[in-house]
Amino acid sequence: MQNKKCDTLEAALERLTDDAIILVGGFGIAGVPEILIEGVCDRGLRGLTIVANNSGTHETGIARLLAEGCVGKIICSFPWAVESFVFKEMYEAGKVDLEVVPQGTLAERLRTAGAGLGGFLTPTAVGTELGAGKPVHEIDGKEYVLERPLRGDFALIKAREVDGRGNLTYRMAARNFNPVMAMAADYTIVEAATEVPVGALDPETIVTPGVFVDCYYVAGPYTPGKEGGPYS
Amino acid sequence: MQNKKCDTLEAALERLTDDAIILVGGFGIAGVPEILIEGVCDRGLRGLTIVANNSGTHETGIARLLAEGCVGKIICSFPWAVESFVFKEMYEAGKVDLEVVPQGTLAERLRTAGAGLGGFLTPTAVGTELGAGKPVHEIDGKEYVLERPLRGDFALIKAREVDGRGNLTYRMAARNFNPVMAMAADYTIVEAATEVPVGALDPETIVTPGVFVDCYYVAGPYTPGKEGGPYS
Amino acid sequence: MSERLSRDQIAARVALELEDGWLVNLGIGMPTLTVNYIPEGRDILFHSENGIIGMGPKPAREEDIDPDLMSAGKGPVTLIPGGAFIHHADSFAVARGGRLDAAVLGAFQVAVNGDLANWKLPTAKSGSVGGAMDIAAGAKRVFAMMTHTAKDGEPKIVETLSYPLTAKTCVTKIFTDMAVVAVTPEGYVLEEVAPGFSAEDVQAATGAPLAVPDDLKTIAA
Amino acid sequence: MSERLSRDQIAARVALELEDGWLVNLGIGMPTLTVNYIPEGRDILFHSENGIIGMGPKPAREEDIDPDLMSAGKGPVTLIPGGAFIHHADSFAVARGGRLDAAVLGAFQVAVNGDLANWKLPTAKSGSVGGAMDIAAGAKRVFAMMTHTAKDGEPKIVETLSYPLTAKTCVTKIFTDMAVVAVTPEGYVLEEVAPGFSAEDVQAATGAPLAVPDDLKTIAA
Repeated sequence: MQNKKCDTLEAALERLTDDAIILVGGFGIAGVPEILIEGVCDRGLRGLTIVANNSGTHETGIARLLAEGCVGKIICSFPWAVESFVFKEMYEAGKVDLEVVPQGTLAERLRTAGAGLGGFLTPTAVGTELGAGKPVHEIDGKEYVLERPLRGDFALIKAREVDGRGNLTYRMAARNFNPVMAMAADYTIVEAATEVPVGALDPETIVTPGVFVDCYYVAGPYTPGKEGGPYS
Repeated sequence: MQNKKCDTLEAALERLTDDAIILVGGFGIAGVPEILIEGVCDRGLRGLTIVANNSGTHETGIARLLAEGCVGKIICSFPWAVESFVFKEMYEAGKVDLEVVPQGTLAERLRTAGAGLGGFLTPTAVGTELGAGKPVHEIDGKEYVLERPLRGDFALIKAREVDGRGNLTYRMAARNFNPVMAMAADYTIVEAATEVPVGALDPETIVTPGVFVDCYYVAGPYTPGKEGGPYS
Repeated sequence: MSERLSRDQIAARVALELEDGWLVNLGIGMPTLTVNYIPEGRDILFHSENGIIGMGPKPAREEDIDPDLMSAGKGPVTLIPGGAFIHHADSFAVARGGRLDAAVLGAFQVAVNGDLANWKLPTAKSGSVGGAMDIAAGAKRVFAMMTHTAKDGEPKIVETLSYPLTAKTCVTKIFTDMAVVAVTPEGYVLEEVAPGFSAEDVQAATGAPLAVPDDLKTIAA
Repeated sequence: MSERLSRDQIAARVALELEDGWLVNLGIGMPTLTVNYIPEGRDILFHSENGIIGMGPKPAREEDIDPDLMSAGKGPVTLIPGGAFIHHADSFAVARGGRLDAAVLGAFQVAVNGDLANWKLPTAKSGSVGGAMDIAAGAKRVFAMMTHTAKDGEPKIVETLSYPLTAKTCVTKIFTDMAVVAVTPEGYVLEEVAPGFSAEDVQAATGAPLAVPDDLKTIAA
């Protein structure tokens, strides 16, 4: 069997390069691959494009990546949260580019990339600034914008359980963008709370099959209620 | 709480009308809502469009619907199996229309309908008879066919477990088209092997959330190995 | 001078509008208050963008707060029995696919054709759209929930938008601190006024004509 | 006259081509035999259209056959430890999304540019396409597995298709009862011949020129 397990964070992240497009799972504090992101910070990369729901909050995670000058562009749905002050400062100083994408369109562009499709027609953003410049199709009297797939060179995924084949489960709303991002990258890297033996996961309940996972790092057991810890 | 349970097959199927588009789950003998289909036969409807992976096999299920003259059109990926002799006879007699759709395109057209999208671009069928007449988009040097959503007036779904909210699980490869068809119909009717109390299903393992289910009929417990019985 | 309704009073009025068995998405901010006023015995299922179907109220005890169980507005919530977790693409398939019976969304402006503006200020270079455009485009009914006028007194119920569009012709009803206004093919219809306000008071604070039915009601507050 | 390879012998040769760690889809018919010849110690994960990832062999005992666990060809199979079940749209996301390292598909014809015909006879009004078009368009490598010639002796390896197209420029290698032929930008390359056949024998049964390398090998059969 292929060995997808990386014993060190460095090994899990060694393929990352400058200018890579990196999909980062999570929504709020749930399902964020915090430890992988810290590892990316430590790599000192430059020119990264980060695809995530938001633009980083407070001073850790994506915000730290921004502060350390690793990021050239953010693609997200919610850039201007109060807690995204690092991004705001960088953006206003002209140090980072921004593409705002409606949240459902973001999720669907990722899935579309993962599914090998060339695009999709959505009613979202028709006639708005975020639909401007995109082809509009009228079908049965209703207008749709043509949106393109969004593929990552890498995806950083937070999972609850992983087995040796890379099969994943998630925990509650920490699932969010993680399964679609896992599909949508050339190389998918997982930070899992717990590793279980192959065959221990019920095949009916695997959310992301291991065929979408290239390597994983076991970050430690689930610690409920520990602020900032690996909940998921 | 909304009462989605129908105590009789008749009640579950009472909304069906002539000329309806009906999505029917299943692949081979797995995950076919056999009992619902028999109930549809008994309704004596006319002019139905049946969307399924195949065109009915042997003499029960969709084949019986065909034989009894209920069906005006079949939309499927695999019409010409040896066991589909009823369909073959009806088709050659000019009594039923056929639209052949590649299996992955069929699944994606259903999901697209369920997701409220207007269409998608797929590399499948480019340059073939099944892509003929459809708009072709070239993106980054690769050709894609624009496919349209496929929505049902009704979906007939076979599930393993159901709870009072209509949440569903499936059994092994009996999952197949059922979850995407459940999303893609205006009115989704479920044949479940087993009913469980609300709250008994692990929320992490529900495959089809009840918001996609309009009513369900409990067909009886899972009977492993019983040929023709409600396995799933 | 009459008192405008509080945020909680508006929420209580919106809650009455949600029917038994509906699936509902509550936008961040004021709309989230609605959950506290659902009438006893009505089974409303709440959808949250981040893949929660059957979102329940904030946990009663601090120690039951789970960081993996937060609303789209990032507040702690619970899951009701029979709730489910789905991923983000499936969550927006629910929203866009017409399974939301209603979405309650904050608004900067509503136009007489139902156009909604709620994601970006006209002067801003960019905005935080989140799921607003998808949900507004996909829900069966969009209820705009807002103050009747902006802080500077400008009407927010207008003929045509001057703020950037979120979604075309989506708003079906408006709930404010002064009134309930239906958006109909024939224009705005003033359905209810807050206690102490007359139809004329509301019209004076509104940027487009309001039709006033004979049976104009007063919001129970 | 030399004996052509049996279906099982072709399957044994195809099996050697599948590398450790690959995800592979086997088309219905002859390709399914491949599963019986995977060399010891190679971990090949099999994908089935109906949402099985990690499809295993037929159950050893009749009583272990489960009607809910069948291959795309409707034969009884098992699930390996660490296998998973997914729905049809996700299953084709795997196939179309480039996650299949190889697909082994039956074929009526292959053209020199890699075009594949395998779903419909030219005289038929219609065909059973199943997942062939999606898988052929999506897999990283498409291996055509077939008899070298049709029953009437007509070559199936040709310049251009006379049969209806399944997918353009997808076939990377052809495995027949006479030879292994690579499809390259420079044209067909005869890589291996079945025992007892010469390059000339194979060329005579082929509808397009075959380049013959100096190190032409014989298929171990």
